[in-house]
Amino acid sequence: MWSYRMLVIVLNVLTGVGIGVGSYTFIYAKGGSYLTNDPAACANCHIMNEHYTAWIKSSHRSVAVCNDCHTPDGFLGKYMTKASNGFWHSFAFTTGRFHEPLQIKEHNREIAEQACRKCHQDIVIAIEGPHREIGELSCLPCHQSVGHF
Amino acid sequence: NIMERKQESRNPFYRVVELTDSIEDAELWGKNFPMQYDDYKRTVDQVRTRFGGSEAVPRTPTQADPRSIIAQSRLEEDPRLKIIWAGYAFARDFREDRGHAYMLEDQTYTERQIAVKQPGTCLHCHASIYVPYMRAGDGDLIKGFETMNQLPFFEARKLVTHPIACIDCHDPKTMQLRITRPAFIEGMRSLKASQGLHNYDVNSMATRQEMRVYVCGQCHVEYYFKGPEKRLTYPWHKGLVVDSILSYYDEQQFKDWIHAETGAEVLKVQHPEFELWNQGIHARSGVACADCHMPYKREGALKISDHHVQSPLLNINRACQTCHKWSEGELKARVETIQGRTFRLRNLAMDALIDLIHDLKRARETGASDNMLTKAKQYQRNAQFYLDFVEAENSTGFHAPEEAARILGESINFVRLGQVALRNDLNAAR
Amino acid sequence: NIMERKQESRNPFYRVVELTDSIEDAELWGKNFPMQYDDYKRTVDQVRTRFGGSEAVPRTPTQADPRSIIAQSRLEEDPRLKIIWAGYAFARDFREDRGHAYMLEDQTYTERQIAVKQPGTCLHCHASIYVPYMRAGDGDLIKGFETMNQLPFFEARKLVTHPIACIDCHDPKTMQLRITRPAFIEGMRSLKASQGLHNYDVNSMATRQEMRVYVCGQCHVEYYFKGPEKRLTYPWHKGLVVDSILSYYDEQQFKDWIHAETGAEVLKVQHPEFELWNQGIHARSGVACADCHMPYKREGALKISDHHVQSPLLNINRACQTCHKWSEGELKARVETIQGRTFRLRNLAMDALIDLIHDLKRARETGASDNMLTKAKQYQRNAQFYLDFVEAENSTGFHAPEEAARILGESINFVRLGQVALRNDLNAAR
Ligand code: HEC
Ligand code: HEC
Ligand code: HEC
Ligand code: HEC
Ligand code: HEC
Ligand code: HEC
Ligand code: HEC
Ligand code: HEC
Ligand code: HEC
Ligand code: HEC
Ligand code: HEC
Ligand code: HEC
Ligand code: HEC
Ligand code: HEC
Ligand SMILES: [Ca+2]
Ligand SMILES: [Ca+2]
Repeated sequence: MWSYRMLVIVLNVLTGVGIGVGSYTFIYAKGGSYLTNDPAACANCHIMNEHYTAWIKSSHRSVAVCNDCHTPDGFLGKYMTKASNGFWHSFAFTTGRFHEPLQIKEHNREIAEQACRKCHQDIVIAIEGPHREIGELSCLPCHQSVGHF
Repeated sequence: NIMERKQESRNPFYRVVELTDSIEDAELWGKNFPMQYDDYKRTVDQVRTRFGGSEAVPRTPTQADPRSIIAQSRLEEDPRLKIIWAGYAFARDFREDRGHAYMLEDQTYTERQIAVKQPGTCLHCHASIYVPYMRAGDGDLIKGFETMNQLPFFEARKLVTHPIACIDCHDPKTMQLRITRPAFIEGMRSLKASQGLHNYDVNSMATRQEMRVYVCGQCHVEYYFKGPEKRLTYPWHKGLVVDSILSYYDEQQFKDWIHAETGAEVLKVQHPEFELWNQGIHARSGVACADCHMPYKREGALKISDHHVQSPLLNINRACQTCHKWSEGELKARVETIQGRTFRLRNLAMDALIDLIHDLKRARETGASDNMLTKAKQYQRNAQFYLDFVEAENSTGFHAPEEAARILGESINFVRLGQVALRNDLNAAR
Repeated sequence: NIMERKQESRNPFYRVVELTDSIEDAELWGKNFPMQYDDYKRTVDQVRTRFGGSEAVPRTPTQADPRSIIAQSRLEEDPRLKIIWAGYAFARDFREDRGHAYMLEDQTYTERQIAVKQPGTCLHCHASIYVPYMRAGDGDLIKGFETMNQLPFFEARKLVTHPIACIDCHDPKTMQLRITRPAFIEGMRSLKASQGLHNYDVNSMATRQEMRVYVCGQCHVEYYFKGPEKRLTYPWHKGLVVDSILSYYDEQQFKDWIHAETGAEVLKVQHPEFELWNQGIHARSGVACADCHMPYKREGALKISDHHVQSPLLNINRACQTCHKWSEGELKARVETIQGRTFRLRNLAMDALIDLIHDLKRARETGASDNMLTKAKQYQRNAQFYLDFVEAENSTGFHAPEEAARILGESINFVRLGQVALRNDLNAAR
């Protein structure tokens, strides 16, 4: 369901159906930086500056870049997320219609949660292992600041 | 060494023993989970914090009470307690609580057992009792509970062996948390019903984070023994705030005892940690008991829950610092600032209550009729209940600082109203 | 649009006007800083929150008072206030505070001006007064302060034109924050001296984050007029907590007025926001007034401080959500839970105080001598001071929830002690 909607959006962007403010920004503001792995590229949008500087101060600056936490595993998922976020964020940025301070949306939060497990599966296996049935443990309440201090 | 750790992390559980639903002894569970077991055993430690922890006080063992180390007496620390509880078993012996390892012996040998004949109900919270309940109920937990409640304490005592053990909190197959205590199952059912949710079943309906609270809420709560069956009951039928609880007791016309010096029908509150926590900012933010009292710790290549349940102030870096980036000293100071304010107000409230008790006593001595004292005694009941709610709660206000202060403020006001009512009623009779 | 935003971020300040140390009018400063000026002008807005903000109440202008809109009367909302302030100007007119734009006219036209002849001192906190002080003191701020304090209010009033303006908080050359209020400079000096730090100079020694509090602390504080010179004085010589402040006043044998119904020498507390904030967890965590009441907002590519100073509950996303990841609804609910508890206890404390006042009044009417009332009147003074400390503080407890509740608890206890003392002293005289 989710990926279907995203696919439509991606197609829109790529085929020019979505040309307009969104795409203009996407190009002007180097929205394409969504497609690279360089964190500095995210900061092309001044709106990402704070998160960038907060990442520089965090314990993870030398072990994880933005995309390690904010895109899911696997080629397709990764670029779908990037294209979708890239499009919507460009759109939001241009129209100015977004909540400040920025709030991560449920879907992107889930991606970040899973990202922790990409690297730390081993160490948390004991605390996670037996409990899957009654809901997963959430890392963020305790480790809110690992990516952004 | 690295090899070992890699092993551990791939297979954190050694299935050495086949655990079943009837293995009480934690040592056996410990074969599969040695790290948790090692920490669990450390609940014998006794270390004091400013208001919590506990102090290891040596004593000479006797036949009647073989303990060679106990916790400090709260009655000696503050003799005013004897006055506010005059006529009740608590005025005889009341100590600082200490680690889980001691729960069964401290209950068995407290002098409160000498003062009053207690029922088997007591054991619900002081023993590994899941298996004994199942046994006594022929596989029916609630039936076992009902049966054991009605035995005299020392009869029931023979049916249990251990203090709280793994099986009291965990399902032996999945190791998931589970609720094993009938009074909590029933208490939550009546609480949820009061909020419009009927037939609540805690074991199937609670979230994981809730379970990290509820396993503790099985015991760290206010309670009473209902009716001649001495059924353990949690007074949450109208809600968890102090006001709702007292209002429930008033409706039930329940009293714990008659105050020896005033004749008032009074109540004793016991350890309402779950209830007070519920009113605090940590509860509101989803922070569970286990987050602070059983924080994660690293053992080799694994993270595990620290089963050395204790005061978080003895473990600030793990208990608080993942969420709060302040220094240990600063975090301790924050807690003690909160506790200091609570303690100050608690002392004012206690002095107040003792004033009212003295006034009532003097009035009785100088021949006032019971009629003239009715209102004032009612206020004594209220003031005592509110004061005790904070006094008996073990975090000295930390679990909900503003609410604790509010409760003490109300307690002082009840005393005031009692003193005024007494003066007016005596004057009216003159 | 993006082009514009990229522009803005490069050149934040338009130097249209050369600002000097004698330009009072904010409109001129606004030429250089139009965004701050636009927001500053919005302090005329009146919106109510559950306990704060303000309501725009229409009135028919008169010659004596030309205002066509005022804030709601607190005396009408709660007539008990008239009893606790009986005999004082506040019992005649006391309204909810509203935006900075109104400060000068609200002070000029309050009926309190009719009830009592006020000194020029008042203007320290209700006008753009830096330039007038400098003028009156021939370039010496303190001298100007001393001169204007001693003028009758309506004389001094002629020397000022604007409510608070840019120059009261900013250095015109650097735009840095600076302290322009003598009473705060002196108040901080005596506070720091009490902590062992002598000759403290706030303008050169405060950190930037402190300045983001101190600019507000210039006015949002408890004060009194000292001696015949009516020198504005902040009572911080022994510390900022309520207990130290009352103890300072007691040492000074200071009273604001004599209570009309009891004859007690009582004190009125006014807006101790700075003092109460100081006892709270936000102060302890380094969160300044400006962080919540003037949060950063984005204007294009720039971040500016929102100069529309107002209740943070009207601006939760900027005021709170930068630090707290909860929804707006949840944050509002958290504040209102805190305020609700404070309000409840404040009401109990007020009923209590009124009880004591009635008791004293009745005792006087039935012929008790002044001697018999001495102690009870002293307790009235204390109870009133503690109650007023929370009542007059404008956050309804939010700035320091537990401390606010503690103070109210103590207030109730003072009433209790007063009622007991009165009974005993009357009995002894019988
Ligand atoms: C180690 C993991 C990690 C890295 C690396 C990381 N982030 Fe994040 N980020 C998170 C988490 C977790 C959250 C959600 C925080 C929360 O729930 O408050 C988040 C939230 C955000 C948000 C939403 C704001 C909010 O507070 O909800 C933005 C924007 C963001 N990140 C941008 C970035 C950028 C840009 C980079 C690289 C410069 C980056 N992140 C690097 C983990 C990371
Ligand atoms: C075109 C400007 C721009 C660029 C480039 C940009 N962002 Fe953002 N980003 C935004 C805007 C605007 C928002 C707020 C969107 C909203 O709240 O709807 C945002 C929100 C976010 C969020 C949280 C909001 C959510 O939807 O959950 C994350 C996480 C994030 N960005 C990560 C990144 C990462 C990682 C990069 C680089 C790979 C990046 N951004 C590059 C403009 C940008
Ligand atoms: C790209 C891999 C990667 C991702 C994604 C990642 N981490 Fe880490 N993390 C590391 C590495 C590498 C270290 C440092 C080495 C170590 O001690 O294991 C580390 C260290 C840590 C630490 C210990 C240091 C500290 O900051 O306290 C914590 C806690 C942690 N990570 C939590 C998280 C959480 C929570 C997330 C998800 C929001 C996350 N990590 C995402 C790789 C990652
Ligand atoms: C946010 C952290 C936190 C949470 C959540 C929390 N507590 Fe506490 N608890 C504390 C602190 C701090 C103390 C004070 C310890 C001291 O004074 O040494 C304390 C004290 C206690 C004590 C007395 C300990 C002693 O040393 O005597 C008990 C029992 C207790 N809590 C049980 C609970 C229960 C049950 C819950 C959940 C319903 C809970 N706590 C939730 C932090 C917490
Ligand atoms: C609802 C659960 C529950 C029941 C029922 C219960 N207890 Fe406890 N008991 C606790 C908890 C929790 C503590 C630790 C907290 C505290 O001491 O406040 C405790 C502590 C104690 C202590 C050590 C501290 C002290 O008070 O000296 C003794 C002794 C004790 N209980 C005896 C008894 C006796 C006797 C009974 C039966 C009349 C009983 N308990 C019934 C939960 C319970
Ligand atoms: C079966 C009942 C029961 C359960 C379940 C239980 N406790 Fe206790 N707890 C007690 C009793 C009884 C004591 C007092 C023992 C004594 O003083 O001898 C106690 C004591 C404590 C203490 C005081 C330790 C000290 O050093 O002063 C803390 C802290 C505590 N419990 C926390 C918890 C937490 C957290 C949980 C859940 C993870 C929990 N308890 C579950 C019955 C229980
Ligand atoms: C209830 C709080 C809490 C939650 C939830 C939590 N952690 Fe932790 N975590 C901690 C604490 C406390 C430590 C420090 C343990 C120590 O120092 O012994 C820690 C340590 C870590 C470390 C560093 C271990 C080391 O010493 O290198 C990593 C990595 C980590 N956590 C990852 C995670 C991940 C991934 C999740 C989610 C699956 C998670 N945590 C959930 C509290 C938590
Ligand atoms: C007072 C209740 C209590 C008792 C008794 C108890 N546990 Fe736990 N245990 C917990 C809690 C709470 C957790 C965390 C569960 C979660 O996060 O869902 C836990 C988690 C665990 C886990 C999962 C890994 C981890 O460390 O988080 C294991 C394994 C475990 N306990 C073993 C034991 C063993 C073995 C014993 C007996 C020696 C025992 N427990 C006794 C409350 C208890
Ligand atoms: C899992 C996260 C978590 C843990 C663990 C935790 N806290 Fe908190 N704490 C919070 C949150 C969330 C708040 C509410 C404020 C907020 O939203 O930032 C809070 C608030 C507080 C406050 C301010 C509230 C007040 O009443 O003044 C204090 C003090 C505090 N915590 C101390 C502690 C201490 C001490 C410990 C350890 C015993 C602890 N916390 C453990 C998350 C946590
Ligand atoms: C952490 C945020 C925070 C900080 C810091 C803070 N305040 Fe407040 N303040 C509030 C909130 C929330 C209210 C309640 C507003 C309401 O009820 O509408 C409030 C209320 C007020 C009010 C009454 C507003 C009204 O609408 O009537 C004044 C005046 C005030 N604060 C001044 C100050 C001063 C001066 C300081 C610094 C000494 C300060 N505040 C620090 C959050 C804060
Ligand atoms: C130390 C600074 C200070 C001084 C001196 C001061 N005020 Fe105020 N005044 C304030 C502040 C701050 C407020 C807003 C907070 C409040 O109303 O509690 C205020 C509010 C007011 C209000 C509007 C609310 C109300 O009370 O009806 C009036 C009228 C007022 N003052 C009159 C006066 C008068 C008359 C004097 C001199 C006797 C005076 N003020 C002296 C700081 C001061
Ligand atoms: C020169 C004195 C002075 C200074 C400096 C000052 N205030 Fe005020 N403030 C007042 C007065 C006076 C009022 C009441 C005006 C009225 O009711 O007419 C007031 C009202 C307020 C209100 C109430 C607004 C409402 O809608 O109810 C808030 C909030 C406030 N101030 C916050 C602050 C903050 C934050 C600062 C510092 C950044 C500050 N003030 C600096 C004198 C001052
Ligand atoms: C009640 C005090 C007060 C008044 C009056 C005031 N300001 Fe400010 N102003 C502040 C505070 C506080 C800051 C934040 C300074 C900091 O963070 O160091 C600030 C910051 C600024 C800044 C720096 C950029 C920014 O927005 O953070 C400018 C420019 C500014 N103010 C202009 C003005 C102008 C123009 C006026 C008059 C229309 C004015 N101010 C009136 C308190 C005030
Ligand atoms: C600059 C950061 C910052 C801002 C802005 C801020 N807070 Fe906080 N808040 C904190 C910190 C830090 C704590 C203490 C707990 C901790 O250490 O996490 C806290 C604690 C709290 C608590 C728990 C304390 C208690 O007394 O129960 C509440 C509620 C709260 N904040 C509400 C608010 C609201 C509402 C606002 C906006 C009006 C606000 N905060 C603005 C940083 C901030
Ligand atoms: Ca203890
Ligand atoms: Ca207001």
